[in-house]
Amino acid sequence: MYLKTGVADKELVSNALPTEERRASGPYAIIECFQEIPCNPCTEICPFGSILPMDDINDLPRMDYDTCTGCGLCAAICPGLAIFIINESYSDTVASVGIPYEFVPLPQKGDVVKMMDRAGEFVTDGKVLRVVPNKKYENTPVVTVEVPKDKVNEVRFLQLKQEAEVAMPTADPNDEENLPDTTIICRCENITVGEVRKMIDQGYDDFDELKRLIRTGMGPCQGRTCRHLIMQEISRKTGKKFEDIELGAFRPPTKPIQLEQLIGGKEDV
Amino acid sequence: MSNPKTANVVIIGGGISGVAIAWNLAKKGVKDIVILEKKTVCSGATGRCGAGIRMQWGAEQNCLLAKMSVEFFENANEILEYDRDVEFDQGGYLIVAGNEKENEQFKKNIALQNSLGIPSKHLTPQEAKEIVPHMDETQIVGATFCQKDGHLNPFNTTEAFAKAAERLGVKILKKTKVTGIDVKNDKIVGVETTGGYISTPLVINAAGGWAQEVGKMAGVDLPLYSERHQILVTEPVELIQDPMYMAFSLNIYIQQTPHGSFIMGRSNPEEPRDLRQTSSWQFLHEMINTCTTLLPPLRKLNLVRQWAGLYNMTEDAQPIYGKVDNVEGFWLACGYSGHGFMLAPATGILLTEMILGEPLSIDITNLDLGRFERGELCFETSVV
Amino acid sequence: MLRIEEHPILTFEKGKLVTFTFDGKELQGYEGDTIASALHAAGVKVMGHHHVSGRPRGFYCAIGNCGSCLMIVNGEPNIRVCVVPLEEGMVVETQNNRGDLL
Amino acid sequence: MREVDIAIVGGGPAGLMAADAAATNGASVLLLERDGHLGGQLVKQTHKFFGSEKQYASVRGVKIATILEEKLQGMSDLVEIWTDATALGLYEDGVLTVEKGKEFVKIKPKRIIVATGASEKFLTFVNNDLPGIYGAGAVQTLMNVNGVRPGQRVLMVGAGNIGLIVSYQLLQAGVEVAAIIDAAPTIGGYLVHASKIRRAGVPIITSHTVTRAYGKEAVEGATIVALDEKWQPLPGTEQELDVDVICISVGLSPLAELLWQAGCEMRYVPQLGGHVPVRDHHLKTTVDEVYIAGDLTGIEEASSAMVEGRLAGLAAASSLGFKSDSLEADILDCKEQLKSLRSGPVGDHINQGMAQVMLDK
Repeated sequence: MYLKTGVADKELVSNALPTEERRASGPYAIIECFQEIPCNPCTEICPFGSILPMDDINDLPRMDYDTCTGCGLCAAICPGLAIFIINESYSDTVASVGIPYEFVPLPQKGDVVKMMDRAGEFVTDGKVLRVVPNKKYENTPVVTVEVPKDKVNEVRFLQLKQEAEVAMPTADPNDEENLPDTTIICRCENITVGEVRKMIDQGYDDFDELKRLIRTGMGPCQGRTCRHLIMQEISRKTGKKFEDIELGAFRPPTKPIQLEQLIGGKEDV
Repeated sequence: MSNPKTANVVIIGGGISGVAIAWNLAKKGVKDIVILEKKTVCSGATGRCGAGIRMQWGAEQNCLLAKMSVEFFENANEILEYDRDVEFDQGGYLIVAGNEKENEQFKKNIALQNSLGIPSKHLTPQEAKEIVPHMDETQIVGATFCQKDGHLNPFNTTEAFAKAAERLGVKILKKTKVTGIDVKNDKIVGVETTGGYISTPLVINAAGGWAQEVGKMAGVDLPLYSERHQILVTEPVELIQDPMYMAFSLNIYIQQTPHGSFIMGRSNPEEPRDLRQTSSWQFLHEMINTCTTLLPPLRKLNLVRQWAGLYNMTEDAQPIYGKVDNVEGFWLACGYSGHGFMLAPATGILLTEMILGEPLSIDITNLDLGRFERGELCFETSVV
Repeated sequence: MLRIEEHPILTFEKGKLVTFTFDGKELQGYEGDTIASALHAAGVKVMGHHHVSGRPRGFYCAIGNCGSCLMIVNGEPNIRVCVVPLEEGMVVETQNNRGDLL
Repeated sequence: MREVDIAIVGGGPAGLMAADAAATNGASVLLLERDGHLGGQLVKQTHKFFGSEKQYASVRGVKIATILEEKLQGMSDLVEIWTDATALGLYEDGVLTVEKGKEFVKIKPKRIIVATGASEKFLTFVNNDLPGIYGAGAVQTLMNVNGVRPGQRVLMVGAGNIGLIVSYQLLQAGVEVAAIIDAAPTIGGYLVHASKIRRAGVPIITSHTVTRAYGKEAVEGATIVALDEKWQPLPGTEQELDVDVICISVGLSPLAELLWQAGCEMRYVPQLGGHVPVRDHHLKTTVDEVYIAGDLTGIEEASSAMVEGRLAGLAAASSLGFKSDSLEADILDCKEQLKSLRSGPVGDHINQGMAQVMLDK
């Protein structure tokens, strides 16, 4: 599901956690970075060497929890905002979670904020313990919030819960076909998909042929917007492979220029 | 659909001349006509031309050929049963004289044109300005005007001929390049193409800029060369200019299409004489310097695109029509020197008459290949 | 209000206040705005109508390429307002045709 | 006619690095940028970059632009920078025409590095020409350069990195994002980007596309529909969203118009985003004087664009005889960095693509 929704699966998260024993003994960083991408700042920043050096820059980060102090530098530097600082032994009753937070307004110490899970759903209220602005690390503030112990590895965001919920289906299933002929395909010349299809049906299967006959791509953008769409339409209707359709000519200038500016130039001609 | 293996007539070149000849031949009952086009119809000189047509010529023969073509174009949509529009806009041609000598020649031309039934007239600079109000009339000493002249949409016009020809059974093979012409015992027997061999007794060279190359394939060194000509087009504005504005002495023409964009072209004797179709920045300066001097408000237009096409030139700037004497079955319709588009209706009619041995509607026998050897060139001075 | 007043990363230093007119109505923008961004901030999304179909046209590519935001500026038609800096006193008008050159 | 050793078209990450590398080796450089300021897309990137220290990882794009620009300003004897300068044409005689402000200028460079980046792809759907439908680049410009919100509530079409990043930037600017949809069955962008938007409450809906915008004079809403495994719409799954902005972020195409004009050999390589120039390992095209760098060589991240820019700058300078002692080592370093950036799973398709357009092995 992670690949479809952006919400990391429970297993991925629980596998990233240290042992129960370590979790109970002081703050630690949890790195929720589950995709191999070329990125390594976390390994460079850690003053304790707890994020192990990578053989390859695409490797997933690996933690040595024995040396991690939960200092929070990695959370401040991570470009993906994927590192959180957990302290399950913050007090006898509550835990704390440090979350990188790049929004305004920035919460203040003592504020009570809504705590959200990885899918943006409300979990619990939490009290802000501190806000570290991290000016040295590109101004990614880390906001540390007090939350119930059993929620500390559930909450990953605060406050900015959107009202945006996808509306229930309302459209008529017998609506027009998916891409009616009246849809504009070339904005500059106001040419519709229908006009293009009609020409393709007559055997025109080349971008430049269509350009000459119905002006698609002849306008000021010179096809920058529509060239690919028209080639796709040719490909769809004729079954020709996209790469076998000629792209058509590209002519100067790359953007319109007023004739006035071209007056003169005799010294170079 | 596989390509035909044999044909009665093979036309090389899917430009306006090729499709016009094909349609005329088919209309007269000739079967199994194949047009070979290396790219797509209208992708060569036709698709790159200014598509103007004028009857204001200096030589009688050209006046007559152009008149025949104008009369055809006036009814082209109906004759060719075209479902779109060739956009024949008879806004006229305003041809301006830059000096007195030119002005005097124009007056003589008018007398000739009028005697042939062409309704052209001579204008003073002030009268010319009434027709094109945004011109700087101080730049000219006189002008001629013929309302019946005008311009067309070259793409649609070619499509109209092509579709009409196809309805009569003509096969147009696009993206099919001629790689050789098979001549045996001084007779055409076939054509080699990238799409296979086609046996045929008759080949028409309507290859425009590439006519010289095609000639060589049949072992004929045609007295032709190709020369680059450049054009630019602007963004559309509301319609302000009806006629084609033309100046022979400055080698330019400027028109506004029904779409609203201005199309302008310029000849330059220093253009390369090869098959290059690239554009140059020099052209932009030269064209725009001239254009904005003659028609100052056009300086506010936005240039959208520039391109180039090939003029297929002869020594006397007149086409070559007719057969090649020492290669039986090899016909020429080339060397238009920039006027192939406007002459196409006449080309189609007359070449068909020649091939079928019918009496010619206009005598063009003097435009044969032999004139170069005979030294009987037919000069025309009113050209850009 | 479409102007961003507070941003977690960026600071927008507003330039001098600039007054211009849009179809006769007085509007304000800031130095550093393009005509299009000032119009947009003032809630103007429709910058013209296509001359054939009459369909509304607005800001689209933001780089002066697409020709979707052509307007009449100080009497001159076919100005790509997405790339033209806003200036004091500019007269900006909706363009619904191909532009009158004369 | 303006003459210079190396003209660089595009002042984005690739062009800036190319200028630095070429000038460091002693070549005179003219850097052309279409916009009013250097940085290209970098100036719109408020997020911190991935990669390693050499590619300015964990620095925000907008700041990288400043760092690179400052480096060039330190070399003003060799580097001339023209902003508001759009390259219009590259002609057969090697002349590059430029619109500089309101002036038409011609340049005759000995070498040219084209680093024009990419243009955004578009989508056909009903009413796709309504005002309120913008490319992601336009939204970024409006928001991060002009400080103007594009609207109140946005439908983001495309869950690649740009779609995700722009969605995040919209949230940061205080704009609501109704949903991010993508026709693909999975999220195309980095998952860490996806996660940080998702936890802010924005739904990411895969296997969905937009079929229509509605609204009279401007966008008032959008209809989205689910797609089956064959990317065909599933009847009855239409949903309507009340949005006033539809932001299109469905991929980039290499912007290679100048290369087509110049006659460089091009090839269609889907892994690289479209038609891209054939090149050698030093980023030289089939036209001897023309080098390339950045997204127009193939759509990648800015980190690779920077390294490519440096490589092209070094190679172009070297071809003119400008060579510092470390030149060979520097070129090797660029190649190593590129190899490393492309070594992971997300680099697979890049490597497959590159293999199809390389002149040498």
